[in-house]
Amino acid sequence: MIDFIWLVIALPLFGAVGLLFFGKRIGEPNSGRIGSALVVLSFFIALVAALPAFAGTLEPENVLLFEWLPALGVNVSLLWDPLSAMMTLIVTGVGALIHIYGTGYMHGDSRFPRFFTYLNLFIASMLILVLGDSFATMFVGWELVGLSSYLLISFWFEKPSAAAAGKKAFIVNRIGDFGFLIGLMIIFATFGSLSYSTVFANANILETGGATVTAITLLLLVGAVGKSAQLPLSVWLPDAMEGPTPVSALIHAATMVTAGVYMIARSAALFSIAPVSSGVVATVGALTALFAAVVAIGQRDIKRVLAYSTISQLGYMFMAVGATAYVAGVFHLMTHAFFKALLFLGAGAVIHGMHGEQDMWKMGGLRKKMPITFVTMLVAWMAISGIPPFAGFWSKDEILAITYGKGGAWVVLWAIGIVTAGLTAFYMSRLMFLTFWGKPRWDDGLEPHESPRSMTLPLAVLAVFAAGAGLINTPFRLSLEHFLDPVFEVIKVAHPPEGSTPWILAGVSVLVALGGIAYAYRRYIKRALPVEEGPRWDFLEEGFGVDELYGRTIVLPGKAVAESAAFTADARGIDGLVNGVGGAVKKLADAATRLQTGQVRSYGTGMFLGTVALILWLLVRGGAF
Amino acid sequence: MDIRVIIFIVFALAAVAGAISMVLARNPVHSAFGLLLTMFSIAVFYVMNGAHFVAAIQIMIYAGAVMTLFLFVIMFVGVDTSDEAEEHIPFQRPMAMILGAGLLILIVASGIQAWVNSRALTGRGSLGTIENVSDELFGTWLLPFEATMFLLAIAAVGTIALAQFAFTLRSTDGSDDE
Amino acid sequence: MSELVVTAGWYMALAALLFSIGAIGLLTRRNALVMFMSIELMLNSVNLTFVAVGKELRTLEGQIATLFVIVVAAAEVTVGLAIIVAVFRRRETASVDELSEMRG
Amino acid sequence: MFPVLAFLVGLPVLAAIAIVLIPKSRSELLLPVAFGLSLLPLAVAGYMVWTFDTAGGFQWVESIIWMERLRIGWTVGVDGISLFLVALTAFLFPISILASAKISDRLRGYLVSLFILETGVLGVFIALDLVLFFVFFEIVLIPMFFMIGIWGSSNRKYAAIKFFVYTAFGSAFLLASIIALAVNAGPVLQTVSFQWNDLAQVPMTSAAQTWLFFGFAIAFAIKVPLFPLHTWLPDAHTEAPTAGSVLLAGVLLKMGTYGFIRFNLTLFPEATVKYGKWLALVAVIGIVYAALVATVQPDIKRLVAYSSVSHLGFIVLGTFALTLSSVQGGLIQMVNHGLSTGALFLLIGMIYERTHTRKIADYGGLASTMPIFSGFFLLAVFASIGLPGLNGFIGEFMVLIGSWQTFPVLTVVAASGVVLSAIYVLWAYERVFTGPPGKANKDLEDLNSREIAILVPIAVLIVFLGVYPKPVLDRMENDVNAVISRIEQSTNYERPTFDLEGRLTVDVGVPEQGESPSGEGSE
Repeated sequence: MIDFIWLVIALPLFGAVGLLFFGKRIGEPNSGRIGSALVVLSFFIALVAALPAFAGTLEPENVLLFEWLPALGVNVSLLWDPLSAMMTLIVTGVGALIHIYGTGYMHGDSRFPRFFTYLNLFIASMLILVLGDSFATMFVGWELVGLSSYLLISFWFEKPSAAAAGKKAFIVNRIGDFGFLIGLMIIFATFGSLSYSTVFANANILETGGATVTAITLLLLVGAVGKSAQLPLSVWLPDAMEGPTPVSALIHAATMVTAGVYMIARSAALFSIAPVSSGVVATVGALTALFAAVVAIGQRDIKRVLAYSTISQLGYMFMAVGATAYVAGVFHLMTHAFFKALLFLGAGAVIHGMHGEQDMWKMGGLRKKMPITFVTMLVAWMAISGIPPFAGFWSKDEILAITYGKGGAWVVLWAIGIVTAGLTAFYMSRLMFLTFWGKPRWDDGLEPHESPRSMTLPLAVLAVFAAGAGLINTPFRLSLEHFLDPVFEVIKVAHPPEGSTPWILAGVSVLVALGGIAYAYRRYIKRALPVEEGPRWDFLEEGFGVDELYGRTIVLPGKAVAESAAFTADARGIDGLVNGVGGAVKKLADAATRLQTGQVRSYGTGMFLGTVALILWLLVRGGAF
Repeated sequence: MDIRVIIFIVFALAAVAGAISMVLARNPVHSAFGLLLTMFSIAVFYVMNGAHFVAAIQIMIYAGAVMTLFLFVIMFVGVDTSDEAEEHIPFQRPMAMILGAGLLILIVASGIQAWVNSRALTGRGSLGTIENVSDELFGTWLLPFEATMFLLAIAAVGTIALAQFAFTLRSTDGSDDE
Repeated sequence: MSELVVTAGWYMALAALLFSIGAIGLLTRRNALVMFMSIELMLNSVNLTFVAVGKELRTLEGQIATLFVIVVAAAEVTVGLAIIVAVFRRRETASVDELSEMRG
Repeated sequence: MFPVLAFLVGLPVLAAIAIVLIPKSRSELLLPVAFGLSLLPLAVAGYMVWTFDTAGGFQWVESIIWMERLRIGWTVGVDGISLFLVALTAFLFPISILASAKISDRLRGYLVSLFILETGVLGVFIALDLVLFFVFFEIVLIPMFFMIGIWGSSNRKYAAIKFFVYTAFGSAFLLASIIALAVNAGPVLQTVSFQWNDLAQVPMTSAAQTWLFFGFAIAFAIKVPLFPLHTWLPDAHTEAPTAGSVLLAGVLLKMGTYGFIRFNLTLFPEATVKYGKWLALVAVIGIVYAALVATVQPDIKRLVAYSSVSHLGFIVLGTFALTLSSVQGGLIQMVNHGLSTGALFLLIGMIYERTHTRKIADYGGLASTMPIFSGFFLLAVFASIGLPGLNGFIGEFMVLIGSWQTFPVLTVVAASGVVLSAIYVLWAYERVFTGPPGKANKDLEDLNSREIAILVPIAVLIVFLGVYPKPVLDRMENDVNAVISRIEQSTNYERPTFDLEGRLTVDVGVPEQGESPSGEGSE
């Protein structure tokens, strides 16, 4: 019935291929329009296909496209169920908006068509990731989004920092993929298949909390940690901000980085029977959330604040899926997609209006110059800070409530979450106050301006969702939960505690958030701007020096090992041995040439010597002596 | 005493004397005459063994043609005795002596050995008259005989070529690498 | 006391002696011509054994072999002497010790 | 029946003769004629791929015994294991000829060498007579030696001799083992036979298997090359002309990995089961080690050469893991590596023609001056590090997933090659292509239409095989299955089963691994 779902992937893929070859000929505005139109189209196709899901009548359906690796039983086939439908809608929906935004933002770039080639490629890859019906296809999408991310981060490759950031992102992701891949090996060795249907339907055969399932889930987690920039593989995401801002919004905030959460939610059948792994997931999430929130406070670059904020919010999602609150995790994934995309696009608009300036200390007072951007950012600010009734409040509080409700050590995680919520409110307020309030601190001669319609329109649309999307899953009306029911029906999904507890918890978190905002207000508006300089702030800005730590402990020793392998072990050791053998043979030959005197009579002597010896030997052998 | 014994002793002594004088003589011409003496003696032995045709060939080809060729070349090259003065390859002469003696002892030893161990065969024994030899040569051994034709032809061509090249090379390369 | 008879063994002993003398000549003389003569001597000594043993075994094959050896020796001498002449033309010497370009 | 294979192998010889016959005054015809003639074997190979019966087994078999007493003769055939290596060979030669347009020195000899090389390589892949195999195996050496030694770059003599001596050293073991194998089988067969079909049926003592297994293995390990016998490869690659590098990486190295499957696995099943792990271990060491070494190479061609060593480790690992997926993955990886590394060497050749340097440090910013070039390069690079959707992924993925059950620890270590390959490749890409273009690289011309024409077929195949490898995998599957089944029948080895097999409540959707679908396995 929904066989046509392949079109959702095919359209952006077609766009990517077409624009790759003909983009230059199509030229600037049109190539962007084609790219955007294809994604919009694919959004509407997905919407049509998802209609049964809204009605609650969607039966999960597999669409076989073609056989791929028969020896592993892997096919290229798609799974259309509420979870993938929801992810598809987010990806194509937010993706479409960001495409449209991109036509304005990338205006005048010499490689404008190429930008849309890559964006379309990304959409297609991300859809493969979410629509695939096996771990193998997920892995394919997983790697392909890594490729698009690489291409887009280093889009401005003439800038060495951009090129380096792209490379770093890909390599760090590959470290995660390494774990993922080993996870796949164990899955195949265990189930003899990589398809979701086989694996999940048989997951219950595995011993709960047993070594196999724990190993599988922990290895999958490694993959998720890499893709979703959780500790300890979080280092690539802040650098990824070197890419154009729409890319940061789409890939490094709304969609790709949430793939880890999607993967864990998709593998809920496995994670739900691996309590240890789930605990690890939640712990990683909580620690990352706190860590990134603290680091975000020290950032001066507006995009880096948002990057750390993304890491932090992803931490919440990990906390949720770790607490087996898969619906809550996915819910936060969705609301976060809206408000974080909005924040990034808003930040992009600011940067665009400021002619490329990204340092918040050189902004200020922009709310009058960019009213639309300001208003939409305001919505996003409220949403991420968790102020009701904006979207972020509902999803974040559901996570916190569930974590608290699990009791025991989970309360510690809840506490971390609450602290993070306060920090989030604080650093977001700091961003807003520094950017939009106060006196202008622009460089001389800078004329900030509002962005064109193509950029503000997506902002407005996203603002609507950032404000209202939370309402789909409130304690009053659990639409999303019902929507996702078919996906998690056999799994025990954690729910918020009953009674008044959630309300008290919500009150606490709102209070904390308001406290954060209030403190920021005092610090950045009421008083003269504080001086945030010095070694401590630098240390904070550098993310506690994690990058440098890795550089010293992994990269440099690794390089030293490689160099000693290449220039000592290989060149001198192995090849030295080879050449040594060659040299020894040559020496032997040189020694042998001494016998070659050139004197024919010496040769004669040798010949007769041989003759005598031969006759002697024959005689002795014949028994003469 | 059998006359054949006397003939053998006389010509054996002559052959050995010729051989030794060939080796020892400073002058290559003397050497050539020494060899000539040996060959005559051997021809005599051929006759004593009934190989009349081979004996004739021995005289004609060896004593006649080959030795003449040698003498001719000696004349061409010149009688140079100076370079025989001293031996500069270490141990060459003692080694040669030892090897010669060793060879002699071993050949004799193996000859005795073979003689003792093998039983006498009875062949088609006949005299080496021209008729008999040609029967054999053009019958059983026709193919090898024909093959020698190629050998001789090649040798002739090779000799002519060498003579030719020696002239052309001389004009292009006069260097002495020694 | 038995009658003294010349047997093939005598010839073989003589041939061995001649062969050894030829070998010594080949190794000690450095005049290429004399070395060639030594080789001829050695060939002749072998021919002698062929003929003598052929008689003993009552076969003509020894003689046939001798004929072939003579033919080959003749060819060899022709070419060999031509080489000596060619060398002499270039080097003005017939001493093989001077010809050592092929040393390693 | 028309002798397709004799025709296939004979075509390059005829082409070489035709090249010789072109008069000196018309030497401008050399390249076009050579290119045209090189398309003929490709057409034959295409026909073979098209009409190949997926049921497997040897097809187009020709058998003419030449020496009855020793049973040596012209016995050839193609099965699913060799089919695509033949096709790859036939495919890479026209491309190599096109890539040689800049060769002006002794072009005629160069083209003749190429064609003789093609004959040799094709012969290796189709020979079913061990002596014939050895002859072809050796024929390959000679033109390659000349290609490196005459048309190579500065240090060519050293590289050519190193290449030759190294491989000849291995060949000595190969020859000795082949003879020992035939003699050893003599009493059972009542005759000495060098026919692969005869020998494959002869049971052998484990001692004999061990010796012969290692005899063959040394020859093939040098050819592959496996760590630590790999040091000839970087030198040979660096010094060889572009076409030489392409063919060396593309097909010559595959003679080793092919030999492992065709001879070691089939003829010595017991030794394979017993000692395969050691070769797998060496292969995995090679994967990691070569990847590390590649990281810091200052010369881009050396870097790719080391990456070859690393990638070929996967093939050998898969081969000795003895599961359907791993062996098949190794097999398709041979084809894929030929395409992607071949493309990389072609690209490096193109940039070398422009800059006359191979030093990574001398490049920089090429992406802005040569966008098409960098696009192709990126494609080849990602194909080589196994990006899904491109061909390199298929083999690597199948090998890794399939090998886990046999060698879990080794496979985990091998999988780290996935990370390392990303590091060396992307770091090199960064240094060569990104950043502002240096002064020397500012005015480089992008690829011309000839160069694009060379690369497009490879690029198409890279993508096609990555997206839809089924036609290839289908043609391989039964014969790979047969190889593994043979091992299962003659030893106590059994294909690993899944932990939950028999307890699964939902069908796994994998072809039954225990038996070969067509019953081809046994005689």
